[in-house]
Amino acid sequence: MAQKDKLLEIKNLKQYFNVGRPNEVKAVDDVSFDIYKGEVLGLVGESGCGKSTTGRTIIRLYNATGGEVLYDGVNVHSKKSHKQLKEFNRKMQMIFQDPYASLNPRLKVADVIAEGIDIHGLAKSKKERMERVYELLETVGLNREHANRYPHEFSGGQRQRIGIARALAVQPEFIIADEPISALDVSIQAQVVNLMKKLQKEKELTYLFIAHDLSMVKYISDRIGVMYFGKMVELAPADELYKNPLHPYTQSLLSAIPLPDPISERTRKRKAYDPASHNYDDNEQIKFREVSSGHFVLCSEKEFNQYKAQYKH
Amino acid sequence: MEKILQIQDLNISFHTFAGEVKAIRGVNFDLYKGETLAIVGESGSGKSVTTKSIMRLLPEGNSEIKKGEILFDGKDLTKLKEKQMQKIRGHDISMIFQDPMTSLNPTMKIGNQIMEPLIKHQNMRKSAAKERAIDLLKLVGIPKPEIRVDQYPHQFSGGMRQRVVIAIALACNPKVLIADEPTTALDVTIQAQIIELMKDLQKKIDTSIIFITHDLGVVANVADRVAVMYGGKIVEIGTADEIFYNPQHPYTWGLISSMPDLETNDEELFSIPGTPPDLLDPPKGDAFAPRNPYAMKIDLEQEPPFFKVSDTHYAATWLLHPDAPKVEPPEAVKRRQAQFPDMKVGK
Amino acid sequence: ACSSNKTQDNGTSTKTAEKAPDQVLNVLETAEIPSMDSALSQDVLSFTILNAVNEGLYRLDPNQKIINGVAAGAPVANADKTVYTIKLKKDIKWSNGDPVTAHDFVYAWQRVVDPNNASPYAYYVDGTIKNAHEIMNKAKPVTDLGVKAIDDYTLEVDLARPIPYFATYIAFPVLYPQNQKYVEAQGKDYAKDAAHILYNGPFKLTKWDGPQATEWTLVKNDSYWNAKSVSLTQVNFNVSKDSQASANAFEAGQTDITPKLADPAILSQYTGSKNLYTYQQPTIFWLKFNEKNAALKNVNIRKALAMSIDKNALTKDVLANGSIPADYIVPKSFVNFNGKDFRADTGTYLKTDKAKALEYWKKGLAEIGQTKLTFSYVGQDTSSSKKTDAFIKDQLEKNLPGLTVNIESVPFKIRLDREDKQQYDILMSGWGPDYQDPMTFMDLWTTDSQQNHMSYSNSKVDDMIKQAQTTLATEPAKRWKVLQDAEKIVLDDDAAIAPMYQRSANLLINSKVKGYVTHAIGPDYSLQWIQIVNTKK
Amino acid sequence: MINKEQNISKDLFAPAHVDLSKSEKISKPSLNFWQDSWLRVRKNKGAVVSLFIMVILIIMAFVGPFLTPYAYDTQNVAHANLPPRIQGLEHVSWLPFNGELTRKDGTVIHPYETGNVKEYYWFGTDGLGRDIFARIWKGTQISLLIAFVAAFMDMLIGVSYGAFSGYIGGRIDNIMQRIVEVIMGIPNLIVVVLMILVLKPGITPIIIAISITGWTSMARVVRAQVLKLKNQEYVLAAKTLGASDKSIIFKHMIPNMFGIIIINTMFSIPNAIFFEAFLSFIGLGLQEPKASLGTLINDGFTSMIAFPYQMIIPAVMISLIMIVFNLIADGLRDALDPKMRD
Amino acid sequence: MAKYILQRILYMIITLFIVVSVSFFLMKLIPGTPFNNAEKLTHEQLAIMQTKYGLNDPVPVQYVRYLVNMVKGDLGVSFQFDNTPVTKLLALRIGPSATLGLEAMIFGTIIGIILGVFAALKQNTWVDYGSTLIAVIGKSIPNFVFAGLLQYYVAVKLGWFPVMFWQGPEYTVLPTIALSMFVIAIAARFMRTEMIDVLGSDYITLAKAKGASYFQISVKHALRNALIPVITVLGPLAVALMTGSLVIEKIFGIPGLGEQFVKSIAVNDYPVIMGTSILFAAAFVVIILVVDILYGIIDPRIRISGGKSK
Ligand SMILES: Nc1ncnc2c1ncn2[C@@H]1O[C@H](COP(=O)(O)OP(=O)(O)OP(=O)(O)O)[C@@H](O)[C@H]1O
Ligand SMILES: Nc1ncnc2c1ncn2[C@@H]1O[C@H](COP(=O)(O)OP(=O)(O)OP(=O)(O)O)[C@@H](O)[C@H]1O
Ligand SMILES: [Mg+2]
Ligand SMILES: [Mg+2]
Repeated sequence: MAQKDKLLEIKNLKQYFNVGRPNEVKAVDDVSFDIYKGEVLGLVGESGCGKSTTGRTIIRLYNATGGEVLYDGVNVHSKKSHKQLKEFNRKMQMIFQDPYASLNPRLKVADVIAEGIDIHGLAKSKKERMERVYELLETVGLNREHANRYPHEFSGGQRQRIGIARALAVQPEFIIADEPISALDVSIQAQVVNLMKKLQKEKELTYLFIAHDLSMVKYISDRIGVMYFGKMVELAPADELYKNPLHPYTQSLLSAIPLPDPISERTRKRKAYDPASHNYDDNEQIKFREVSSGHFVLCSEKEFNQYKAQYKH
Repeated sequence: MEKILQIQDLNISFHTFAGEVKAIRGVNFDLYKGETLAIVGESGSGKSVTTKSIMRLLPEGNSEIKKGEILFDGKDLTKLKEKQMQKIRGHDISMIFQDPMTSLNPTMKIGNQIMEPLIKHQNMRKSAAKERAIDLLKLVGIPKPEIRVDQYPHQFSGGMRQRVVIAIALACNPKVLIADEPTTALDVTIQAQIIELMKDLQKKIDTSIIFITHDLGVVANVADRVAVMYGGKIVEIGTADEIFYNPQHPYTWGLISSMPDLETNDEELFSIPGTPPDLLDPPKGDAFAPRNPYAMKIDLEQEPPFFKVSDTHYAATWLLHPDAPKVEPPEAVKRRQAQFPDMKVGK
Repeated sequence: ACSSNKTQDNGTSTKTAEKAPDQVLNVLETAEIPSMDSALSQDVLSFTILNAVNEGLYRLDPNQKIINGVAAGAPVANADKTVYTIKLKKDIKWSNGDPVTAHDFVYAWQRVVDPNNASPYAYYVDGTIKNAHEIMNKAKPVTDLGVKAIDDYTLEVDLARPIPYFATYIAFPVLYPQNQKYVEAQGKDYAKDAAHILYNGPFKLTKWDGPQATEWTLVKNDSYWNAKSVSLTQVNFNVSKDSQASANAFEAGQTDITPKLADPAILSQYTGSKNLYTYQQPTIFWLKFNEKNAALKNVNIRKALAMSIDKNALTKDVLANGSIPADYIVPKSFVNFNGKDFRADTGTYLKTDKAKALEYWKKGLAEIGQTKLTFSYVGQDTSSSKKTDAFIKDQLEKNLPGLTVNIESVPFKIRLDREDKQQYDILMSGWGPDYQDPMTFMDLWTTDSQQNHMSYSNSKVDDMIKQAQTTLATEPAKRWKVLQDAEKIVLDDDAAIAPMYQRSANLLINSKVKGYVTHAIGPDYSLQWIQIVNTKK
Repeated sequence: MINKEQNISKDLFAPAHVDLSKSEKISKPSLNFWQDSWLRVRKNKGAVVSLFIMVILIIMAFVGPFLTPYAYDTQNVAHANLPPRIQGLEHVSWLPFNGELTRKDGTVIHPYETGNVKEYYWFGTDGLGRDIFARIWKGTQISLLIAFVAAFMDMLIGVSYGAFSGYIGGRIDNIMQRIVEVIMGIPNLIVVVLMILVLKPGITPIIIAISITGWTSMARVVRAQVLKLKNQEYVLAAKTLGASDKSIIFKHMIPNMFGIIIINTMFSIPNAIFFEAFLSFIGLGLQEPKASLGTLINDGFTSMIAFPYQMIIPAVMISLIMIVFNLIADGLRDALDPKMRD
Repeated sequence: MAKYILQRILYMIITLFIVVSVSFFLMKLIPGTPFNNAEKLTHEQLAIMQTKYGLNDPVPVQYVRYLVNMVKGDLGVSFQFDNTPVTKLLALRIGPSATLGLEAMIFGTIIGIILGVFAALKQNTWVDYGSTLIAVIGKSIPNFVFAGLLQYYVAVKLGWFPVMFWQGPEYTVLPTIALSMFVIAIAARFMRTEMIDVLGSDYITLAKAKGASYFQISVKHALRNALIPVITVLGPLAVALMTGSLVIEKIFGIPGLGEQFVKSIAVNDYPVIMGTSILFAAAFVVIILVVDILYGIIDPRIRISGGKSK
């Protein structure tokens, strides 16, 4: 995997809210990772740990407090011309969590989907525009007739697919999917995940897939990053992470995933995570270190050695 | 085992501007003492309505129990006066809701909210109730309960709030506890703790729990028995093992196989196509038929009755009819059925 | 002097009524008393209350005759009637025991003209009392004012020009005496409330918290020289600014006397009631024509406008309050000479005559070469004036084809401002007398009059008024005639203004109240002759 | 629980071959937001009746003055203060249309007979003998005009101000909010009087004055909404697509605030009518012979006891309009409120 | 918290300052003189008087002078009430206005809240429609009509209360009722909407699930949470009420601020206009602060985070 091209490099990204006020939040605190072309990077972690903020900062919905995001080697957050900005908006897209809140209820589905086409002038005529819309609807498994309907007439899964169509409309290379399935019904989740996976293959897309449902993440992702309180604590290939969770938080997280299997559920033991258990000294360097190829853990030198020792190959 | 709650042929409708929503269309089940019954099913399938009707908490204006009875302690709850019902709520039957962020009154101290049912049902003095509230907080694992009782909900984290809600529900040692998606709003680690806590408490006071969730993982963890709902009906009911390892209804199959477990790899996930039925105008026959790849002609004509699979296991699908063709369940289900201890596949 | 400003009698015979034991009266007013400092006072209510609690040299009796106040007798004039000498009563006391002397008048009058005081009524003496004008313009010191105390009880008044109506002129409340020692001792606090005023009149203010007070009480002043003639022991005043509310208070017995009620709808409920008291006031309402407007410069147009309005309907149906049509400037029953009313031997001018009006209109239009005219009409924003204005607009437009009138109802102050700046075509305004002489109505129309405000100018009128003020001042008969002639020119020849109506006042007075007296000048009414009688029988 | 075995024809157990792609079909007719809302409004009987009455009122405001032979400004002082009398209804004693008046002392007078008046004035006449029926509708016309124009201005200024303030946020928002506070802090009577005095008295300054001072609450409401919508995912989505601020505000935010904007407008309409009535009360209203309901009530107020119909009729009319607008507003709120969806 | 309060007070002062300035210049644009007998004054006399009162100076000079005096606590003297200090005038007139406003506010709010709560609890029943009707009527009929009717029928015809004036508690009854109609209407409407909202929330369902009775639910749970929006609208309304209602004061002969303010505008009594505006604006900013503090008292979430609300 290492030989793959880096599409995105996130370096020491920081995103603080309410800076200088008593309610300052370090939503993302010095996070670094790369995303390779064509891969799916899963991002998990407990709610409020900064997953969405990471995604939104990458796509410039927030201005980063610190650090940089390089897309194809170009800093996303540096000042840009209007044109460059548009170009960037075209390459990177986002799918949102809430299928109900992410579609403007006053726009017809056709207009929702075509918004990007209009902004970027991707269709030369009205007819071409509608053709694109129909094509996209069919891509996400809906029919042409749906173009003239309003979002509230659709079920959650259908809406989420409309959201995907909207993102695809500008033919992006990279898509940030911020918990695209957590608001959906179990029976619908699979529809969307299948669709996303299919599209990724067909269109050679790169995903940043944010979720807290680890089984889904594992299913779709090539690599998985685990976040805890604004920091990335572990990053590894998907199977690797499940086989060899090193950071105690990752272990706790994995132990908490409920599985639809009464027998294993009866026997499983949960592991709690206590941040104090690290017992870091003041002078210890807590860094993201590579324990084995492609498997990074946030740890001190001491822990690093320990992790290396217990690493199962 | 002793039946504590019996629901018989429950039919509930809502009157909306668009017409009559037939939300519950003939639900039957029993709840035994000390057991945990999980209800799973599609969003909108009627899980909440069913349980709210037990508590008689359906919106007053537009809901109507058309038919059926809910027997609790020999009384039909649907016929009780509001005053009598108030005595049962929070005392004999209590309830936990999905969202801990909104279930607590933001302007009332935590302590007072816990004390309310104690004062109401057990005629406790204020001071005694407060002590009990502190005990309860301790019981649900909230540190420094003496300080916490006098705080407001916003000073609690989500997990702690849900614990408070549980403390409220358990305050009067209810005979039945209804938990309507009590962990959906929480993340997995906290969810695990809350479930652990509920199980512990159940052991202590031997309540019966109705546990509603979408998450089959959670069901696998908590349930003794499972009821699967679809389109305002129970389509399959059985012990947890029966439902997980020997599901019979195609909808249950869909549910189970659309959830990847950690082994599921590159193969495409099984998914249930289409959208849930419109309860304004429920389809003739089996409501699931339009989304059912195994649908037979009869599914479009006639509602399937319950077929007995085992003493504890029933499913409402024509596939169980002796005349029905044998069908291949999805791969994931077959894998599970292979594990099913008694190997009682199909009929 | 004036005859018909009458004493209220209500038609029932006073003989049979006997005095009630309780002589307390409740009165409503529409406003607070702005000032109780006589030298700085400026409005009718202040004058009314000042007249009740203080006394000047003379006052008007129930028959509107001049009677002695502080003065011991009538003023004695010199040959050319420019210097008057007045003897004062010797036993008049201020409420603090000090005697009222000629110095008190000198002091008070000097305060009126002192430019540092900027008394709002300083203009009253401007040009009449000697040197007043110079003093006001800071050309001479205050002490040069033409009023001297010859001794404690003799006052000498030096006039700039003869004033034929001198006695009534100096009966005006602004010229009441003030005790220098007391006023100066109080400084800024003088007249700030009931406790900071000296009284020498029939009543004393006992409760009055200052100009903003909406309640005040008068009690009989036992040390008044004529206290035995005063029968009321106490008068309670309250302020009510809404006329229907006032009528309600009267109905409920919360008051014995209401303020003036103008609204015909309210009055109509009392037609024939023995409680309704109607009397005519010497106040005239007229339309002013701004001759800066070329069309209005045309006399025929003005005449047409003036004559086209049905004044009878206006007074009878619209105002419906006893007002009468006015075809004149100097009001009826205002002044008389040798027992004859000013109006007795004058004509009526600009009488309503729609046919003639139309004739003038056509002629006028032809002269100015127009067929259509649009005028702005500035009226006031009270409900009764709005109604009047609407009626007049309707009449004008109905009777003079091609005319459009746009009404602008504005608050009083704005109306004055518009008038002052001559930002109007037609303007409705009214005028009440300052002193009891036709001149108070006639000197308005001279070219340099500050009240003209309509660019009206006729040298004949200027000359006649000048004569009446100067050379003829000592020849009353001729002066009288000149004024009557001037009126004819202003109206009949020039139609400079269009008189509309002479106003009547209406108020409700409980039938147990007898002896309510109203005045045309200065105070609105007198309380000192009121008696409360037993009505229950 | 279990059905007894039934005899069912075997061929019913053949696969049905349901077309799964058809399951995506939406059978309900497509309703857009407005149609959907209309359905809801229709459920609210009060609102529907009110809407109906409002339409009638609006029509009558224009047609009404022509239904009587008397123009609203024709004076006939000989016919002043006649009580209402309607052909046919004049003998129905319990209806107040018999041309009789009861005086304060209880005596009943018959002004039509005493004045020998043949005409029928349906709502009576005022102090200048003008037909109140015609004046009422003329007044309704002007009151509605004032209300609508004021509401429109209020909507225009309030919405743009609020949207701008909320969208820009930060310091500018803070300053703009302070400005709103200042405007609310200045007694609006000063502003109104000034407008009326500086401009020529009439409808225009009243409307301007109402517009100047009336929009603040709308601005606050809209701002709050914008703050809320700013973080809505569909707005963020538009941003990631590169949509301009203008299009975000006008395409995504304002349409989603229509409900609230309309409701607020519905509330500001009665406010404007009321304010105009208040101005009439202090003498700053319209210029004669024009009439609004406010001036009519105010004129009638002085005749409240002698000629009660002169106040009651316009008061009933203004109340009717208010009630109608309020009920419509209520209905709309229920119908348009996103919380009430589903 | 202290910093927050300080900041608020600073804002209040700035707001006040701007209001004062704007009002001053606006007021100066109104044509006419402030003198009572302007009708009869000659231009010379007018000049003398204007000089005395400094009205001949350029407006900016007058403005600065006014500000300087204002800071010293001197608001000038009234023209219409001959030389009465404006501060004294306001002090005297605020009494009845504030009393009446407060009474109407309290009475109206209580009645309105009761109506609103009942309407919400019995949604879509005759109780609801009845209370809505009362609210709508209260909002629809101009209060001078109410005042006039009350005065004539209750005071004159029935004689239950004095017709007018301000001489004791019984004199406040009718004006209070007339004035509170609007408050009742507003409070009832907002309360109803808010209550319906709150009653639909999860914590109310939970309270029901605890077995709480309707009364407990509405009083202990719903009322407090529904109060915030009600307070938001009633706050500014309170300012309007307590700074006087022209209509009610005029009809009931009450020596209050409202009537005086309108009059002072009509007669160009500059110092009184300014004084009243300052009072009004000050009351307004203070009420906004009070409302914010009330938010905190009612809702602990706001208390902790220190302000930022609405
Ligand atoms: N605009 C904002 N202003 C202030 N704080 C914010 C803002 N957005 C997010 N936060 C805070 O930043 C932290 C991280 O939020 P974020 O939404 O990124 O979490 P998340 O991992 O996506 O959680 P979830 O799983 O619940 O979506 C949270 O504590 C949140 O409260
Ligand atoms: N107050 C109501 N008015 C109208 N329809 C309602 C109402 N409450 C519920 N329904 C309808 O009843 C049906 C069942 O709803 P219910 O809330 O029981 O679903 P659920 O199974 O609990 O779903 P979820 O998993 O989303 O909570 C749905 O179709 C819903 O639209
Ligand atoms: Mg998130
Ligand atoms: Mg539910």
